[in-house]
Amino acid sequence: MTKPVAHTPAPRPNTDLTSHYRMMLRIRTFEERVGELFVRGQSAGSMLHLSIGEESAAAGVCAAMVEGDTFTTHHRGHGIFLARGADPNRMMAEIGGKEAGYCHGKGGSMHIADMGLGHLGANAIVGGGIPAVVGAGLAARHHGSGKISAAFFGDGATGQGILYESMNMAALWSLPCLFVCINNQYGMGTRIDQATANPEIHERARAFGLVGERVDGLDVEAVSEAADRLVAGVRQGKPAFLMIDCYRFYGHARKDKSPYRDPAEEEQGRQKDPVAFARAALLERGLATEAELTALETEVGAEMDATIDFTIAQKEPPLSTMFRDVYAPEEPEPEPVRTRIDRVLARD
Amino acid sequence: MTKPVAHTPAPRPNTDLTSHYRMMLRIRTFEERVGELFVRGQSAGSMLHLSIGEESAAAGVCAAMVEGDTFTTHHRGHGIFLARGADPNRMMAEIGGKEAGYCHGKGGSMHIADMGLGHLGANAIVGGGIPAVVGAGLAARHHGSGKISAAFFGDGATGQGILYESMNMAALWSLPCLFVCINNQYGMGTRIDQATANPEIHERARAFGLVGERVDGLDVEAVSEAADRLVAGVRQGKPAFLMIDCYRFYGHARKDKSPYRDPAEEEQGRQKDPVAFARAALLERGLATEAELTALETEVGAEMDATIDFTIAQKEPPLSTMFRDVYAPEEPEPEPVRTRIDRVLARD
Amino acid sequence: MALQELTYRDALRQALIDAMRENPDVVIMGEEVGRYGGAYAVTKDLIKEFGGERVIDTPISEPAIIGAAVGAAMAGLRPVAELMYVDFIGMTMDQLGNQAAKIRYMFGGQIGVPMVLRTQGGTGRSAGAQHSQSLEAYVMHTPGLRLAMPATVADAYHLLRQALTKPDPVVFIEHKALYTMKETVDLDAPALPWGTSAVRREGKDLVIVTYSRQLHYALEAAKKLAAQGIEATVIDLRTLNPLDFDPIREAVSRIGRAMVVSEGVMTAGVAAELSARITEECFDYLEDPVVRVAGEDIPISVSTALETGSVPGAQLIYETGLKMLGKVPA
Amino acid sequence: MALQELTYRDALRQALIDAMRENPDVVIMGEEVGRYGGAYAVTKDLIKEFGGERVIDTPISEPAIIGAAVGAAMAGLRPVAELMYVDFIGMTMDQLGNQAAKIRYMFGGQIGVPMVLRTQGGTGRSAGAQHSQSLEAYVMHTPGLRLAMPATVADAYHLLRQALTKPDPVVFIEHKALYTMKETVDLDAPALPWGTSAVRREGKDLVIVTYSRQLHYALEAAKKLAAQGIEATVIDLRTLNPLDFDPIREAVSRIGRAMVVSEGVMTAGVAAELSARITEECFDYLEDPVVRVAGEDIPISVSTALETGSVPGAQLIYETGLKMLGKVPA
Ligand SMILES: Cc1ncc(C[n+]2csc(CCOP(=O)(O)OP(=O)(O)O)c2C)c(N)n1
Ligand SMILES: Cc1ncc(C[n+]2csc(CCOP(=O)(O)OP(=O)(O)O)c2C)c(N)n1
Ligand SMILES: [Mg+2]
Ligand SMILES: [Mg+2]
Repeated sequence: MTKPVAHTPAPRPNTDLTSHYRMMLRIRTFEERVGELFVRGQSAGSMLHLSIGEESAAAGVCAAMVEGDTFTTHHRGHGIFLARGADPNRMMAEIGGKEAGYCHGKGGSMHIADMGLGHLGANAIVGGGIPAVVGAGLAARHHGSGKISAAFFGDGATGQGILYESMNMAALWSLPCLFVCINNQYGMGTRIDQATANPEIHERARAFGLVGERVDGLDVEAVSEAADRLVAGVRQGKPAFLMIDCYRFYGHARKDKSPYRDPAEEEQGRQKDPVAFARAALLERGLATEAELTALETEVGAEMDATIDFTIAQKEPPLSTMFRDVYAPEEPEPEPVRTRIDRVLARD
Repeated sequence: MTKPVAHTPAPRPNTDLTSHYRMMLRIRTFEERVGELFVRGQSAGSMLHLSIGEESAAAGVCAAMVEGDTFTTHHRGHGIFLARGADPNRMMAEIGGKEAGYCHGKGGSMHIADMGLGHLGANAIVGGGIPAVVGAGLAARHHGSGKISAAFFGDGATGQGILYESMNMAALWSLPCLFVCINNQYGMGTRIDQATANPEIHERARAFGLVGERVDGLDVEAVSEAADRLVAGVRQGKPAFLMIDCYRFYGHARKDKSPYRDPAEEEQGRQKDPVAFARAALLERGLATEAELTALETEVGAEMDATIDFTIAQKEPPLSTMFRDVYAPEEPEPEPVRTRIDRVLARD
Repeated sequence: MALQELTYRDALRQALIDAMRENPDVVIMGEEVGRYGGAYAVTKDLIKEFGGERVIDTPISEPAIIGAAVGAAMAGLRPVAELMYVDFIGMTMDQLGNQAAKIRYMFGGQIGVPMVLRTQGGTGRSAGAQHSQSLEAYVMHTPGLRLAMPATVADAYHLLRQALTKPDPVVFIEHKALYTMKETVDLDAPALPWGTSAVRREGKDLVIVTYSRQLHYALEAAKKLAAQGIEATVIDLRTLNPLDFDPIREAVSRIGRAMVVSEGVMTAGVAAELSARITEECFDYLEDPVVRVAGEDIPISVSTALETGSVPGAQLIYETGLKMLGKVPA
Repeated sequence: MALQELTYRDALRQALIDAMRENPDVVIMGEEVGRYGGAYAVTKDLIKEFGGERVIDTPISEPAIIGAAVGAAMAGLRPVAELMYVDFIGMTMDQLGNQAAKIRYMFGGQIGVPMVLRTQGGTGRSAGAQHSQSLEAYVMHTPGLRLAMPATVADAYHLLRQALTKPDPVVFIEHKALYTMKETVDLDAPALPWGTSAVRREGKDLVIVTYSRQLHYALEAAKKLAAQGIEATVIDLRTLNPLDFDPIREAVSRIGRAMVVSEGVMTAGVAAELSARITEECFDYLEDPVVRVAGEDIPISVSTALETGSVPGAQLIYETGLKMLGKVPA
């Protein structure tokens, strides 16, 4: 099951940029549709965090992972999950709180997970998913599976002490753990330099004994190359930290218009567009024609349009599922309050 | 009130070693008496953590602090408190759980505190007292008091995420905070290299944007010099971290015989004796005669003997104080369970 | 003096402004409290008047935020630490429960920790299992912590103002579904004292004891019950520590029937405490056992149907009231 | 088969050994569990048999220890995470309450978190406010977490063995004052099933419901009560989630008087839940309100006199029993 990974970072074949581009385009288009779902009042709530501007992190790192590798994500994890093979229909249905979603409408955007794809879960607690990869790394070592476990999180999560506790453990025990910090410059309205005196976060990882690197997210190939290299080490028990610089194109969540950001800065930030950058490179290097790319865009647009129709057609989970899965299926479900009240009052 | 601190670390006058030695001797003797209190069954419990072997950290750093500076300590904090001016009688009485103690017998060894001396409290939670100095630093800045706040903790506390959260804040806000890691090589039975892949903890502090240094605790003058230098910066808003290497001479707490330590290592570790080292230096430099030092030892021995007699003569706090100080004195005390039961049962 | 229409959010905001103007030692610290203006906009624009040294944007470090507030309070400030969601209290319970709550006691009364922890909880935004909880029971079970949970606009203002004068740590839990609620209030009118409950409705058939958002559901249910000839007394606790028990004892002893309503999960929650306490103090007057109407013993779903179904609402309170008086809900 | 004298500590240790021999996926992780052998020696020498890869000494990082156990459990291990003192649960409640407890539910039933969190609590060592608490109520109030609290040597063994087969996270709280308690047990004899309480004494006058160390105080009190002609039924809960209510209902309905005893602080604690529940289910049979005997609503002191005074003991239970039956304690 363990697909061997090249240890010397050979120059990636040209086809890679094409597949990276395709994945990034799918992510961006999916996220745009999430926005549409919200506008159409079909999403479960407004806590929707789009990863537009960060597609290279998802595509580049996930391409270095293989089947059986596990991962956790933060609240802005749609792209990562897609890049690990998620079904966009079931994702969108989950974002809509529908029964057909990955978590039957219980989890939503911030708690999407799929054990089949190694997704140990998105998390609405900043930093909350990080230590799980230490445990998954321990399990991988214990079972000699050769698998790695990767935690994806934002720059904001570097404020959480549990990140350092987790990295320290991973380094101490030489676990196959990868820590991926997607630095979109902001944690809600707080710019990274307003949250720390030294934004060179990878230096912290080094001080804990991990391999620590920082890469520009504009260039998916650079991300991909770094991830390949680090993952090869991680698989051999050299835990690593990778910080990927990008820019959060839109608000923190769907309702946020980022009034705290300088429009000029936003303008400039959005120039740092990994999708556009890859597209230009494909054309420039003659790897695709304008017509081919337009066709791809149409295809991906149609794929992602369908997720909305699919979601709208789905049902909310029935109330009867409310008590299910608090405990394992073989265990009794918690007694509903209403039943208890009736028993108390109907006592004779 | 702010005693100005020299910014250029002038060579310390010879008298300093004498006063450092005296303080270290007082600490060691006090701790020996704590052990005796325990053996005589007069201590409140066995959770007594002696700082023997670490006297230079307390004496050296505390000498750099001035009146009005605040600090918190870990569970092994007797020496630090003494070095900031504590009354050994009231300390010992607290360790004995007596009413005359600093906390009227409620706190004990691990929760000793004195607002008058700026001691914001020892802590039985590893790392638990660290963030308080960030708050005290904020207060100092807010009031323009020119005071600093120092957190003393062990190497084991470097496993706690809250240390990094706190250092990050101190660096971000340029607070007058000093983080002092007393590295006695062990957290209970775990040697520092069994708790982290990189024991150069001061490198972590640097990565967070603090001044980070490491000093050998054998030589109190070296500790003192480093502390003077760092504290001068701290007072001007350059937070710093100082790791002081020493060796825990005895068990973790009173009952622990350290079976997990190699006797040869212990033998060698106890060679690293800051008290003996300073004593030898005093003689060698002609700063004291053997007779003077013996007289000092007798004097200090008597001072500390008295703490035991004092403690044994004191009363346990009366049961009536049990409900006092849960809330402020002007607030009603919590109702005792017994009173509630009586009310319930005496209903008619 | 002046009656005005105010939202719960603006009342909270006004309380902070007035306290900060009055006492230069009041500082706010928390995630996004400054430039962003607070996740629920309670601290909107405060940074403009008071500056970044008094409205302090912190990194995302909840344990250290609370811990720093503890130290600040001990060192002479009057910190208002903001925890964006009460759901995050789990990572701060050491600083809150082992430090803030116990410092006065452990140190033999030498010093208190006069801080306020402002946070918000509850369902209503389809925010899922980690952003919708009602965790006040953890706080109520921790001696040393005061606990205020305002349900009305006037209380949002006054309880926060009062909390900021208290000598001990106060956990102040707002309800996310109430921020936009408007009421006409006169903030200059005399306030109810700290630590007192309020009888929000008088009725002779049934006592409903509740707090925070469930007060509004209880009042709605009481109206519907009245249409069925059942008159409920509705008591709003306002603060859960101190707990003002006398009015409850008085009402239940007179009326003989009590329902307690809490949005938190039922088992070992606030409703259990209220039920036990009422039974202890009013046993001989009770016609029926005290009935607990509380959150289901399950996590909250993001699905709006399941979310709403997981906690009490006016309908459940109404139906329970009918049943308690022997009537069958339609 | 073989009767043997065993301490509570050794029974726990034996349970870990047997589980680890049986299932290679069982790993222990925590502070000082390996070389040191556990702060209370429960894991003494286990590292010798099972090695450092299965008996894992961790840094002092409680949040990440619990979080790593969550991930390990999801990835196919059967971790036993040790929290040295339940007092430290405050820094782990996010990983415990927001992650371990909710993962199965949030993820729509895809996976569970079969981990055991072993810890110990309670008074008895003069260990002060931060090392003497009984915080089980936080756990009981968190849906998704199972909670076991053994009082006997046999239960120390069997409940831990059973916990290690359960599909959901189990918080397993030992009592620090029981480690050296010895009983004669036959560990091969059939065990009580998981999730059932045990009637430890039968009597017609009064029901005492309790768990953990307070069971022993209750039995001691029951003996003294018997000398005064009062016969108490004593029920040991064994697990608080699941809570086995049927035997309580049966006994209280028959006997009409109930006392609930918990070492945790009274307000919003386990005793409140038991009291509320018993009242709900047995109201018509109760002669008296359910009486709560619980920890004072205060922190624990290091002074032994104050420490002992802060929690129930045999004397308080005995006196309360007398009063419930209308007798005046001497
Ligand atoms: C423990 C915790 N604290 C605070 C929040 C509120 N919150 C949600 S997202 C966020 C910002 C996170 O920033 P970052 O980690 O950089 O991720 P990004 O949103 O930029 O992807 C905050 C503060 C939370 N969900 N969890
Ligand atoms: C949060 C927490 N975890 C664990 C413990 C148990 N404990 C007490 S002291 C200690 C070792 C601390 O080592 P270190 O910080 O190096 O201090 P030292 O004892 O060496 O002075 C441990 C694990 C505790 N008191 N608090
Ligand atoms: Mg970010
Ligand atoms: Mg140490």
